[in-house]
Parts: sequence; C-alpha cells; structure tokens
Amino acid sequence: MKTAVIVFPGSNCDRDAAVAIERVTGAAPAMVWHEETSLPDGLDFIMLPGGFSYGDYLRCGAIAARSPVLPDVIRAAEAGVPVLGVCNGFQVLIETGLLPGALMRNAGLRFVCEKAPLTIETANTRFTRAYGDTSAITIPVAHHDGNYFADDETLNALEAEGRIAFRYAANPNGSARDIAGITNAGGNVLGMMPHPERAVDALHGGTDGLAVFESVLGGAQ
Amino acid sequence: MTEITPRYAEGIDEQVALEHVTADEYETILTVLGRAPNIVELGIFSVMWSEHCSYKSSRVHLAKFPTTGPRVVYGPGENAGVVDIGDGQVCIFKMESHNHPSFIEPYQGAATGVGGILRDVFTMGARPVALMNALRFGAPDHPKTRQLVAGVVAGIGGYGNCVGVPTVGGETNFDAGYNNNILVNAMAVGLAERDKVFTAAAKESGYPVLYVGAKTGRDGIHGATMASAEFGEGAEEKRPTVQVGDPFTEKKLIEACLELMSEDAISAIQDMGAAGLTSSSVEMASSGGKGIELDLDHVPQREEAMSAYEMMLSESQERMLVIVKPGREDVAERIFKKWDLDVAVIGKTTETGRLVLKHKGATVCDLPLDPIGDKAPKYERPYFPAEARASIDPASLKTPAHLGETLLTLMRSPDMASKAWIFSQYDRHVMADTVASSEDPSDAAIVRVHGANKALAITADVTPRYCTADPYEGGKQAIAEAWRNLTATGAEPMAVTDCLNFGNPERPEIMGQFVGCVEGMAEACRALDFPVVSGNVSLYNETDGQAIPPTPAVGAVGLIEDASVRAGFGCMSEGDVLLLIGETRGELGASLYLRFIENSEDGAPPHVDLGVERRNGDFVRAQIRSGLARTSHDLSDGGLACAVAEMALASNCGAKLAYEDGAPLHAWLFGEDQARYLIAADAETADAIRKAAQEAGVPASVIGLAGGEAITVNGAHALDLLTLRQAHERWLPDLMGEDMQAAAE
Amino acid sequence: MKARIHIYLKPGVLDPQGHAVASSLNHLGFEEVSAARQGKLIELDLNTADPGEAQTRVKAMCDKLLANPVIENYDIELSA
Amino acid sequence: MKARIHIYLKPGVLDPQGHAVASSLNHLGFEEVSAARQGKLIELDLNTADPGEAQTRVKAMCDKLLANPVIENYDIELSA
Ligand SMILES: Nc1ncnc2c1ncn2[C@@H]1O[C@H](COP(=O)(O)OP(=O)(O)O)[C@@H](O)[C@H]1O
Ligand SMILES: [Mg+2]
Repeated sequence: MKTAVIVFPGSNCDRDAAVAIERVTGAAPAMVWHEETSLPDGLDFIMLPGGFSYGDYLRCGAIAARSPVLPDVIRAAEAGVPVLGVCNGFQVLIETGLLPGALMRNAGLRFVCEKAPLTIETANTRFTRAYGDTSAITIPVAHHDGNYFADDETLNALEAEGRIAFRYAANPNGSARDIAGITNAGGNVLGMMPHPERAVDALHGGTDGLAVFESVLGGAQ
Repeated sequence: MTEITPRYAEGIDEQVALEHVTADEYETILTVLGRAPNIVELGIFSVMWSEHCSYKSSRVHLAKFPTTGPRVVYGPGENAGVVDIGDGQVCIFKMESHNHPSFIEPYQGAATGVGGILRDVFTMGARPVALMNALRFGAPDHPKTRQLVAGVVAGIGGYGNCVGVPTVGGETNFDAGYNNNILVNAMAVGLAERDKVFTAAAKESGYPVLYVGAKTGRDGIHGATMASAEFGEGAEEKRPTVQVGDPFTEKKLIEACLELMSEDAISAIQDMGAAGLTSSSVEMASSGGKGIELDLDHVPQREEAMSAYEMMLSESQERMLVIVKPGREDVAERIFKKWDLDVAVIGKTTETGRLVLKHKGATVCDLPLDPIGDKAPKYERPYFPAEARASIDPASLKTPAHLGETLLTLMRSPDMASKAWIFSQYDRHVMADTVASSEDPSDAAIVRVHGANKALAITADVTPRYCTADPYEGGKQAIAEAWRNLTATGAEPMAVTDCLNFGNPERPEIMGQFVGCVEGMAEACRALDFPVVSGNVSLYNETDGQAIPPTPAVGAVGLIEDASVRAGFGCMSEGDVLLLIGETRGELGASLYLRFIENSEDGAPPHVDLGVERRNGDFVRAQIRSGLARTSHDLSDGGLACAVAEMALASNCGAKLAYEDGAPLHAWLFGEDQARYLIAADAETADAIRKAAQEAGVPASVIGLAGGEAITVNGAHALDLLTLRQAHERWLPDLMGEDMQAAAE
Repeated sequence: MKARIHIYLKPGVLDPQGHAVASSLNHLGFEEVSAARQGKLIELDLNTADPGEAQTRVKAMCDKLLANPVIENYDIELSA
Repeated sequence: MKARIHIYLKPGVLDPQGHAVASSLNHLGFEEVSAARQGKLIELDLNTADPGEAQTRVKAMCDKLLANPVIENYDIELSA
C-alpha cells in the first residue's frame, strides 16, 4: 500500500490523517509538501487533510486548489486513484472541480464542532463498503464553511447516481439535502466534512470512522 | 531634582515625558543616564517600566508563591512554566490576560490573546497541545454583553481553530461587576522533550540576532504616546491601529520554529510580546548579562517611513527574536523561507551590557541594560484587608417549598447553565488526542500525550464571589478547586499557572484584595504541594472607580499515568449508590443559592481546610487509581444538588436523594462546603469504598440512589430530567439569539 | 493603475451572511431593509499602464482565482 | 431603492487576506499585481423613497452593525 497525505501551509489535520492511515496499513504515508510538482509514483491512495490551507483566505480551499502539487493530484484522480478529501480537503476538491457544488458559510454563521450523527447512504462505494449493513455512525465535525450547495439538477444527479455517501442525521450547517459527503462519478473521489480520522480510536472520538479507511485501504492487514 | 541640562531632549517636553513615565521615574532615568533620554529611549523605558513588563505593583507579593517542586524544571521567570512528566518529556504551560483589547475589539482582542499565549509556550520548544479560556462578562442583560460574548468567542475560535490546537475547556461567568471590564484569560499547554527546552537568555556575545515571522507595522502603539511630540501632526495612516492577528502566520511560525529547534542552530529564542522588539531584545540581553545591538533598517516593515520609536513599540503579532549560533543563519533562512515567513539578521549580541539601536546610519538609542532591570520601579503599595464578613446561619433562611424548582433555577442560572453555545465554536478534537473536553462529563479536560498511554488533565477555576467576600479564603479556594477538579479525574495535580485580574492597585482596598488572594493562593499551594510555575498580572481593570470583582484565575495541570484509568461523572446508572465524600455543614455564605434564591451576595465564603482538602482528595484519587471508583464529581458551585444534577444530565439517569439530618435541608442540598466529592458505584463497590474511607478517617455517607427520570428528595420535590435539560441547555442560546452573529467577525 | 472588483453571489445561490445581515438590521429597528446580499470587495494595485490590457488581465484573474464561477458573478472597475 | 456599501480595512491595519490574494495571483503568473486589499461588499434593498433619509439610515446601519469602527472604513452608494 503506497499512500500520501498532501500538506499545505495551514493544514492542521495532516498528522491525524497520517496516524489514521498507518493504523490501517501499518505503514506511514508519504507527506507531500504543496510545492512538489509531482507525486510519488504508484500511489494507491491520496488524502487531502483538514485544516485552514492558506488561512482559508479568499475562499476555503481556493488557493490550495491552485497550488503546484494539485495538477498531479487531479491527474491521479482522473486515472482512478482513490482520493479522500476531509473538511478543508473536501473544500479543495470542490475548488478543483473534481467534485460538484460549493461549500458555503454555515447557515448559523458560527463555527460548528460537535459529534455529528450520520447516516450511511450507500455501502457500495470504495470508501464505505467496510460498513456493511451499519447505517448510523457518529463522527466529529469541526468547520465554519460546510454548508453544501448545488443546483437541483446536480443534487438530483448525485442522488440518482448514488453519489451521496453520508447525510447528517441532524443537519449542523444548512447543507442541501443534509449532504455530509459525496463521491465523483467514477466513485474514486470522496469529499466529506466530518472527520473520520478523528474517529479511529476508542480513547478519542470512538471508532466509527475507521471503516472509511478500511474500505479504501483494503481492511486491517 | 537631578542637575542635568537640558532636562528634556529635543522634541520632548514635560507633558510628553509624563505620558511615558512618572515624574519620579523620569528623575531616575536622568540620574541613570546622566543626560536626558531621547524619544526612542523614553519609549523603551515606558515599556520596560510599565506595570505589564515590570510588575512594579505586584512583584513583592508574587514572591510569596511556592515555585519549586520535584517536577518543576523552570518556574516563573521564563516564558512559561515547565514541569517534568517523566519519560524524558516536559509539559510547558502559561495563562495570560487580554482584557482591555478584548473590550475595545472583541474578536481581534481575544484572537491575539490566544496567539500571544501560544507563542509563550512554543518559544520554549513545546508543541502546543491544548488551549483553555476563562471568560468573565457583564450582566446578561447589559447592552454590551451579547456583542462582547459573540465577538470574544468567535475570536478565540477563529484563532485556535485555525492554528489547529484544540480548545478543550475553560469557564465562563456573567456578573455586573464586569459590565465595563470583561476578562479574557487564555491558557496554552504544550509538550516538549526535556532536553530540547529553549530559553531566552543570550548566553554568548557576537552571535547573530534574527527577526522571524510577520512584518512590523504600526499595530497597537500606545495611544497616549501617539499624541506626543513625534506624531502631533499624525496623519490618518500614522494613527495607531488595533493589533490584528493572523492565525495562518502563527501556524506557519509554530511549524517553522519547531523545525528550526530540531536543528542545532538556536542559542536563545524569545517571542515578541507587548512592545515586541523592545521587551524581547532587552530581556534576552539582560537575562544573559550581555548587550545587544540592532540595526532597525533591517527590520522587515509592513508600512512606509516607520520611525525607530514606532518599530520598537509596535505590537505587531506573530513575530519572534532568535539568537542563532554563528554560521547557522542559513539554516534558519532556509526554514523560514520554506514557510513563506520573513527572516532577517537585524543585529548581534555584544559584551557591552548596553542596548544600542541604529537607524538610517544614526545611533538612535544607547542605554545601559542593568538599570532598566535593577532600577525598575518596585512599589510596596499601601493596602488594607477587606473586613471579614459574618457567616450565614442556614437556619435563618427558610427552606423553599419546592426544592426541585430551586434546583431548576440554579441550573439555568448564568453561572451553571450549559456553555455549549460557546465551546461548540471551538475545535476540541484536532490533533486527535482529546480524551475529554468541554462537552464531556469530566471535571478537567484530558489530553493524551501523543503516542503514549498517559494524559494531561487541565482545568481553569476561580470563584470571584468568594474572593470578593474574603480575598484570602477565596484565593485558597481557587487553588483548592483546581486541585480538586484534577483529582476528581484521577490525575496527580502537578502545578499551577495563574492570571491575577484586579482593579487599580493604587487604591488600598484593591491592593488589599490582591495581597489577600495571593497569600491565600500561596498557602493553598504550599499545603497541596502545588507550585506556581508561571502566571500573569492584569491590574487597572476598572472604569469610573468601579473595579471588577477580584479574579485570580487559576489554571492547573495534572498527570494521568494510564489514560484508561480515570473517572468522569457520566456513567451513573440505575441502582448505583451515591456516596458523598467529605463533610457538609451547609455553608451558604456567598453561594449561588444565596445569589439566585435569596438575591444576596452576603456572608463569609465557605472555609477551606487544606488538611481536609488534601486528605479527602488523596483518598478519592486512590479509589480511582485502584479502579474502584469510575464515576466521581467534585462539588463546587451549587453544592450537592447541582453536582447530582450535572451527573444526572450527563448519565441520562435520575437520582433519589435521601436526606436524614444535619444541616437544614436547603443547606444540605445547596451548601458549598469544600473538600467534597460525589462517587456513584454499584452497592458492592460503594460498600468497599466506604470501608476504605472509614479506615482512612475520611467522612463518607450514602446520600441516595441513582435511578428514574427525575431528581427527587425523600420522594418529593421531583424535577424531571427533560425539564432540567431544556432549561440548562437553552439559557445561553436563548440569550444570544441569532441576530448577533452578523456583527461577530 | 488600480482595479476594484466586486464579487457577489449569483441569484438563487443561498447567502447565509446576507440573510443574517438583513435580519439583524431588522432586529435593530431598520425595518426598511427588505433584503441584503454580502459579497467581496477586492482592490488590486497593478503595474500596468494600458487599461485595455489591465481589463483582460484582471478578468483572467477573476476567472482563474478570485471568483468561483459555480456561485459567483463579478464586475471590474479600473481607475488610474 | 438600493444601497451598495463598501467596507474596507483602515490604512495600516494588517490585511492577511489581501496579502494572500496578492501572493497567490503572483504565483499564478500575474506579476503585475503589487498589492491587494480585501473588503466586504454589502447590498441592501430598502423600502425608502427619499435618498437623504436613506443616506442617514444606512450610515446608522454601518455604524451600528455593518462596519467595525475600530478597524474598518466604509462608503455608501445609493441607487434607485
Ligand atoms: N469559555 C469556555 N470555553 C470552553 N469550555 C468552557 C467554557 N466555559 C465553560 N466551559 C466548559 O463547561 C463545563 C462546565 O464548566 P464549569 O461549571 O466551570 O466546570 P467546573 O465547575 O467543573 O469547573 C466544563 O466542561 C468547561 O470546560
Ligand atoms: Mg469551575
């Protein structure tokens, strides 16, 4: 398993992401600095971590989406390499156009940090298959701009194509149709606001997020 | 008066001088220098001899704190306190105030407060792992309060969330005494390798001095001095501006500093706090007995035409001063450039013992450093103690008809109501080591040591009501409650940091409060082997002669050797026996009960018997560490009834209290007697704990059973959990509404 | 020369900030406010002499970075 | 009528957003950008006929809520 975590200035969940990945694969991921212009060869998984890349200035994820390393990430994604964007990573994926829609300021305007109950909308994605018939989980959210927006056409398509992976059971941010996480048409890119890497450890936030990594990284070795 | 002519350097007159220092201080300067100081030198004295930097009113009393102990590596005097947590690691922490700036500009004031305290911790080599905040606002219905709450909370979250350090706990009070002087105290906790701790003292001369971080602008240059000669004709762009923080730069600064610290390049390092360049350069040089020479032309500047005075007094954020080993400048340059931060060699250390500043080729400052420290004013301000209050006889107050209603009133009161509206705006989980934070039923926040199985317990406490009623007992109680909150989780209390917030020390009654609180805290620290390793003093918190209630905020850190062996108060279950540890005399003086039920602030606060405090606490900790006690809660505000209510809400399980005799019923329920804990356990375990208590000579009595969907007393006075939860959780959201947010940022 | 760029949300895109501004203003007694929209204001200093060139370049900046075409429109004002 | 309000930071106040925008534009090849400042744009729909009244009312809105007098300046444009 060759994995990588992209590190932007202002990323602050990069270490958490690495710990979660290593817990499942037993091997530390490559930490790739935003100024690299090419990724390590033969990656099986790329993660865009949470945080405040470039201070979240202008628009969350906007500047990161245009940083030197991104073209190669986009190439990999288009070639089918699994890519997971969490929180700020989701915002970056949206800004690159790999995922549709936009993430706006939370409806309540306040930053929201809470343990969010989620429903798993489909277990047949590369990121949710390990959940089996589990349908309800709890994963922490912590964001200011997680209010998912897209036009009805896009939303209907996402629903029709089974690309909504997670919904909020108690919508914390005003997201359209309670959307918490979506995949691309190819099913190899997942963006989600909740932090699965903060739920891989019983002492910290429970283990409901572990299956996301087990799904995409081929289960505990 | 010293015979020195001219008495004033060019462009300075008496008024300008007095805007910087007192008349006496100016005389001292003349004698020390043997000449009149120029405006830059005057500015430097005004900073170094300010209350903030020189602690001139408090120094003599702060010396009363015990500051050493087996775990203490560095006590007060460094940027932050350092305690040994074993395995070659240390915990580094400090608490600081940002009261006035937060009142002027709530968002930026609170945000820069967080930034400043973080720098105090990582400048010593620690990666920050937790933030706490202790907030005091005015009366809920005061016209300014809601906007201040919205702005301060958004600011703390905005900064802490972005730098990626979890804000794991704190405390919040509302009291009319803070209407025009809110308190924003922030605490940062970090972890470092014991042999990788960095200090500020310049040990060598001839070493390069590097400026790193953000550029210098005209931020926060002291208002009074701006009206002075030099800026009389100050154009708009020359006016001082409020410090604005940039957490993104801070995050990069943390990573860059830690990266540089992992190389063998740093000789000494110091964050730029208030009047950054002045205090940092002076402190680094004088604490090392060296001199320092800076060329201000090399200081990275954000604005045009900055004067030497402005550069030396600027409070621009996210800046550090680093003395590197000769020849290692390139290492620093590489790292800070990588992080897109400014880095510049601006001078060198010297043997002269003087601070020499060059600007545009001219020497604009040449001061001997020793006098700045030695001759710094140190006042023994007159004070008289507050006169003692009579204690309240609980029997003189009539027992309310429905005690469930009484409990409801307290649990929805500003002090007891849920603060979820606040802490849900703080990222409490980033770094993935938070074991317990604000939302969890734990008397202290618990943060695991990354990669290890042990954890830090962290708490922030003080009860201003008590300090007002009796500064000495209140000071003791603040330390005792912090120690108790740590103990109730099973942690070994290690050390204390503080933030002493008071009014104008030139008023003897205020100084009396200060001295009383400090002496009370000091006695408690000695009795509990709980040394003070860092702290901060904030005086002059008053408006129109109205001083804040004395508020010596205490931050404390404890150690949990095995993170899986600890106690919280959220697992009380049907049939559990409720065991009260400690004695109940029913002390209602200065209690929440008195405030919200009798509308009185009267009476003597609960007495703190430190011997009993220690005995009971050591016993409870032993029960938790042996694995017997898994559910325990300390008793504080609102006494037994409120502790039971908090346990019931957290466990979603009611309780049937059984009152037999002793203090009058209302005092038994709401008395705030100290040194008490509530333990919930199955009958068998409870029995074992009770026996152990008997042997240890610790009072322990069964006061009821867990169960049902309500809290009852002798089968009556029922308060159902749903009603309780609604009232407890809705108070703050209802106060804040939704209309404030648009203005918060 | 200088460029002043107004970036606002496309009609139909939900605008939580604008909504909050309007209701707060109403709440404060400014009932005449029937709606509010919040956008961004970006001012650029340009080392460019030719207005025509500036116009095309700034438009490119907006399309490449400053505005998000999915949700935002923009207009550009140039001044010497 | 409509009010368009520009809110920008006072001169000298640190503007990290503007700084980030400028350096990102430079990175993207727009070297002609020497500086950038970011502010807020607020548009209000008003049920007010009289421009004079609108002007005073909107100014009050800015002072009370929309702008932060400590660090921000603002200007107001009214249009029918
Ligand atoms: N300003 C704040 N920031 C974060 N957490 C807070 C704040 N104020 C209160 N809390 C949290 O609310 C809970 C109750 O606070 P408090 O009643 O002071 O606890 P205790 O009585 O045990 O000291 C605690 O978990 C505390 O951490
Ligand atoms: Mg407390």
